[in-house]
Amino acid sequence: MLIEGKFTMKAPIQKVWDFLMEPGTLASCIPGAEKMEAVDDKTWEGIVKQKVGPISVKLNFTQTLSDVQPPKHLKAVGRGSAMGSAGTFTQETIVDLKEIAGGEVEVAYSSKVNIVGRLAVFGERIMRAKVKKVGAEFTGNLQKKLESQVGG
Amino acid sequence: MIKDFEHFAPKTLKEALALLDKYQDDCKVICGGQSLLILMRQGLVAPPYMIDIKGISELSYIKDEKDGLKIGATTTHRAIEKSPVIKKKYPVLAKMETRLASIQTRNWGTIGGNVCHGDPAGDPLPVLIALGATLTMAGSKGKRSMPAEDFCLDYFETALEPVELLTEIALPIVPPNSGTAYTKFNVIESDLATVGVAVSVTLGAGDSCQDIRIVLGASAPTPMRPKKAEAVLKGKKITDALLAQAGETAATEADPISDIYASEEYRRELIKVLVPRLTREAMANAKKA
Amino acid sequence: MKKELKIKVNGQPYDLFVKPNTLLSEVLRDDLGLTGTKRGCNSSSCGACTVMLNGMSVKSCSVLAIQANGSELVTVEGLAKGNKLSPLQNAFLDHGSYQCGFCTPGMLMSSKALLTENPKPTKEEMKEGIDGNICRCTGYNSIIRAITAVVKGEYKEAK
Amino acid sequence: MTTKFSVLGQRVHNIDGTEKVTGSAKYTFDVVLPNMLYGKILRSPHPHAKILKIDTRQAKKLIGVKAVVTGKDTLGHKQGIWRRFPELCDEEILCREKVRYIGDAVAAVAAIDEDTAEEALDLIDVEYDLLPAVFDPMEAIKEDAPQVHDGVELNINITRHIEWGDVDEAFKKCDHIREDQFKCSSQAHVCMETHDAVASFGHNGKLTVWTSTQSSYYIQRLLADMTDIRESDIRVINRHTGGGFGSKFELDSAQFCAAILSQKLCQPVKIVLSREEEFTATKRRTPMYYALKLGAKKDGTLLAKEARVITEGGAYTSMGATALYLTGFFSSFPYKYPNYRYDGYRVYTNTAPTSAMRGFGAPQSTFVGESQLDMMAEDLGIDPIEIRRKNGMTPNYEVPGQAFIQSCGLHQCLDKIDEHIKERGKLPPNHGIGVASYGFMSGGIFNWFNTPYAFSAAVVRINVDGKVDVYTGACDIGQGSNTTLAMICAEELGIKLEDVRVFSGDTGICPPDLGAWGSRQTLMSGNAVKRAAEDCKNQIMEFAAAKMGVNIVYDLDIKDSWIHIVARPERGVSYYDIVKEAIRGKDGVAIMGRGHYTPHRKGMISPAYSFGVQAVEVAVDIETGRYKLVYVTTAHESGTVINPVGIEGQLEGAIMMAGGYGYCEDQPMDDGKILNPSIADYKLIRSLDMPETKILEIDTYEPEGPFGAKEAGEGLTNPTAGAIGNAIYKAVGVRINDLPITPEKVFKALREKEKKKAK
Repeated sequence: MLIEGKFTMKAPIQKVWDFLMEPGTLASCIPGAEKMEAVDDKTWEGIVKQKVGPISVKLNFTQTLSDVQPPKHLKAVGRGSAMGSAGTFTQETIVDLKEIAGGEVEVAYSSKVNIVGRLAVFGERIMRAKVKKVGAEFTGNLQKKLESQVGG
Repeated sequence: MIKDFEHFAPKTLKEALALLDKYQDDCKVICGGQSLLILMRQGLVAPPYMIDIKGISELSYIKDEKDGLKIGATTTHRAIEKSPVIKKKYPVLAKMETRLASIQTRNWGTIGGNVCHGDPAGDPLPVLIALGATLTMAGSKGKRSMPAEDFCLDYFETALEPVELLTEIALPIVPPNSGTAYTKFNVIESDLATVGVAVSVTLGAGDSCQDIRIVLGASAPTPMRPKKAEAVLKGKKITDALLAQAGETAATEADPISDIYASEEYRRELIKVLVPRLTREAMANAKKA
Repeated sequence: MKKELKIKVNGQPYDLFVKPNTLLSEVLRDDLGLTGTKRGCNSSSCGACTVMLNGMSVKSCSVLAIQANGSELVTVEGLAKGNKLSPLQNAFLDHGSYQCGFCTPGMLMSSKALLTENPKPTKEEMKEGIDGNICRCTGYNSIIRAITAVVKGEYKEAK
Repeated sequence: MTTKFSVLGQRVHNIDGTEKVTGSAKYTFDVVLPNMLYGKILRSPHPHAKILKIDTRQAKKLIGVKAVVTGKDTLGHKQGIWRRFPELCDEEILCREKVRYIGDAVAAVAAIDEDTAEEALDLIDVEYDLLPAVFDPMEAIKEDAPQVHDGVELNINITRHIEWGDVDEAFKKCDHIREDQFKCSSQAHVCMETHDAVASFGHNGKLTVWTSTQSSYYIQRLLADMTDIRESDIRVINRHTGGGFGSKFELDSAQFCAAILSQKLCQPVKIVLSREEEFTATKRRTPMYYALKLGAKKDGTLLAKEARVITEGGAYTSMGATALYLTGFFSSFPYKYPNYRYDGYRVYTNTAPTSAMRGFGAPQSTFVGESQLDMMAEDLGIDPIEIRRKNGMTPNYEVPGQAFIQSCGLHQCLDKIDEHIKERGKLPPNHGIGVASYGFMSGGIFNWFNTPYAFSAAVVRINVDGKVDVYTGACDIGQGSNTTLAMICAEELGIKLEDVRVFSGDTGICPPDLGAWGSRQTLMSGNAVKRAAEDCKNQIMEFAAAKMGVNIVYDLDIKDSWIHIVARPERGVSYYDIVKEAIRGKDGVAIMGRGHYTPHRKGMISPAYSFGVQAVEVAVDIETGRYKLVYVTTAHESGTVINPVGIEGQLEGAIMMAGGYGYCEDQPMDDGKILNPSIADYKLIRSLDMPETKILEIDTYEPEGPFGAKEAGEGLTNPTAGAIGNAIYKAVGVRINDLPITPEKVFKALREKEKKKAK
């Protein structure tokens, strides 16, 4: 399933880019992310905790930057497997930056998420609803983070 | 495969609350278990302790009291569906129950369990909210009550604390000249709602809309009241144009998802159709009342 | 830890010990050998496991066995009286209301529960009565015809 | 209806009925053997990946686990049901190097109980190297698409071409040509009993497998291929089977894994697939992209048709090769096209393999063909029934180079449906009746399996008390074939149905039979049983003639267990008395008859075809697009009716299944993952959704069939989706070309129509 969003912020594009490239910026925006640690300059690992009603999931999560075209485009591929084998989940995130009028940058974001295993069987309906929300939170976190660190 | 757990079957509310206090997050409350067991069989929920409240008879009742109707949380769906007093005074509730899952599920599943599951596509909550229900929760430190519409916080998340139990659903007396209607749109008759709509209307002089509650199910992370849509109709003489406007407004207020059953767009379109349709039905019921 | 489970099944009392995570359908099938009760899904959707518990139909795959403690159960094996089939069973035979037969025990139990509760159901009520049960073979209408025949009194209860 | 029969055409109880209504019928699901273990299968969560390493050590350490096997423990053979063509045998079942869809099996565990086996699955560590995957056949045929199988160009698994006449020339002569595109969805069989098997391999080297199957013989042979155990050392037993619908005649993971686990342990192993596995890791109906070109004269005479099809094959060939052929052939059905061309391509994708499902490609071709025919009729201003009358097949018609149709009651069916629609009179607003014609085969004349045996064979034995035992390899999967075969035997011998017992689907005691697929058993197994019974009857008659001392010019017959002179029915002897004496006279040997049937010189497809026309009435809520199936009337001919209760059941059941195909059943996917692998999420028609049904049986006689009978099983699944589409069009004027026709699609089409109108 695909989650898309975009927002604009007032900041120089290079500054936004640099911040995005800092290890862990993206990963730490993932809702429920804990203990994100850089493995190298392109890869970081951590634990993601998620809860949907009565279900709590703890995922071992790895994210790798796979396509970097400064200062406009980046692609990160993430992979999580649930502790207790409830399922695995893959995520592919693309962030595109575009300068627009008035010194603003448009941050367009799309993330493709795929869940397999028992988690997925639980219900397309619930997981999709959850993913939509997590996606929105991610965008929100990213925007907040960028604005507080780079914006203004 | 259901993981092993320790099972407690308290006979009284007090015993149950003591167990909840003791085990807190490590336990899960089961009553009919019609939703919970599905998750447990998938291994997605695996509590070490289960507090089984099915046998707490003090929580299973339907009482017709001076200030309205009281339904105990462990009352089965089927008991509500067949209750003469509910059929007479809150026919919409009985009718809603006849379309909830299957008879087998309604025989064993309970209204409290359904409400606490917090499924935004569940049938009872939209109707309860439309009827102005109040939910009472008990913990070892006492009781508290809240309007049913405040109960759900998010997808499958409710205001119920881990140490609390839902004990009672109270329905106020239906004001005169009032009517309620509920329907769900689905592709297979007995299925979960693709979109559910409940509407309660109180008619004033000249059949104007004195008061209205619209509740949408499966249209947002929780059952929701599109209050702007209600405002379109409240205090007005209802016309087709106003109803259409209310439908449009409700559709923009809703926050539905796209899934394999329906796209977000289609869900909004259904809301546009069903809100006017159900308001008309509720008005017709009010006139009959 | 196993817990005591006292149930009466088809009139026979049993005193068992079961793990709390055991489902009622598992006790019936595995402990008591009453394999007429089937399992067709894992999501309370198909109704093949339907049995009667204290006179009402439940999906035995969605009831913890210990929750049935103290209850009286009837399974498909309990419908016939000795060598005499029940009216519903005879009607199912006459109307071809089964094909592969895997859903049939559940269908019979839902039908039985319906008629126990409401001996004169309308056609719509009959349809509702078996709506919790999936049959992939018959298309349901022959089952409705069988129930109708029983309701009309075409079959007598065996003495 | 003819009354010359004493048993055929009677409303009887199925011979296994009492077992089924009392819960005593034992399915594989119910089989428990001493010392039995339970197996579970680990499946790939990835649509396409190399298996780098499988670590089973932790799983093996778990208390209660007895064995863990992976592809390395197999002989590494690839199997497939198209055994004549080794390149089409492409499925290992337990993958050794590569997984090709989400659900491909990689390991199996045997343990003391199901929970332990399942726990062990979590302890198996599989290291995968993910490969790019392709899910849509239209993508898979592109030059740079990922390769599902090495060396298969453009992922094209099979191509099929059928042609007669001069299609291009004929299109030039047409007054009107339509070109339309359609998309047919997938569908799950949803047998109530999931795939299961209990395999028991003994120290004596013999393997016995109880399994829910449509063809015990196929499973026996395929297991022999995969394990190198001699065919006759494998006994496959199918007693009661909880539905098949096309899903249960190929070797499946439950059978194979149970067999190799048992082989390893010399203990019985039972594997029951979960409902999720059933949805994701067994076969399913073939989704198809269809492009149709149809040309006609002004008067509605159809001159030429061209069909081009690309099917989503999924990861393996399975029975999809047959589905590709049959959809092409049945795309010409049931009309007399003088010029016809079909090109079909089955394309490998990284999705669950697609294969046979009731109707076998014909529900797809009937949906697209009948939809387009209605559009053509409208273009030409001709009534839909009329255009079908004008072009419909008639008895003794030859489909050029393909098939010879003997009996055919299509025109009577059209008349009946025409009458019926007129009787329904004026419909309420937003109601509409749509029609669709169809035909189907009575068993296939294909031997891609490469069996050296007759397609059907039977042995009939008459015991001293006059009771008759029928031994047949046919499989009763719920369709009632054992009852049908018993009725045929009883009719032939002139005895009571109660005097016949049937032993079926057990390769240890029954002669081979290809099994229950392609609607073949009534005609093929029926002919075999009839001939075996005839063999017995001749032996009895010889003895009776001698005993009665009748003039040799007199004919004898048996009716109601009374052996008599045909011209003087009152002169005769009791069947029971003669049997007793005959056995004594044969030195104590029971009377045995043998019969077999293999079609010869019957064209390329089938020895006989059934026909019908269906009318579906829908009621549409134009505000939401939600519609209800109100009434389904089917005029149907299947030759002599053997078991009328059975035909009703087949027909009504087909409406549940085919109505579901038209209305709501679908398997949406996301990157190769089926999104609704549970009955909660996979929508099925239930009793409240089921329309009223009516059957108008048309009398025909099929010379090739036993007592004139032909198929009445799968063909009934063909018309409904097309008739629903046509009914929606009649009701509200919108046409949906992709299945299923969901309310949302109808809603969107209605909006489009409004917009166009506004302009």
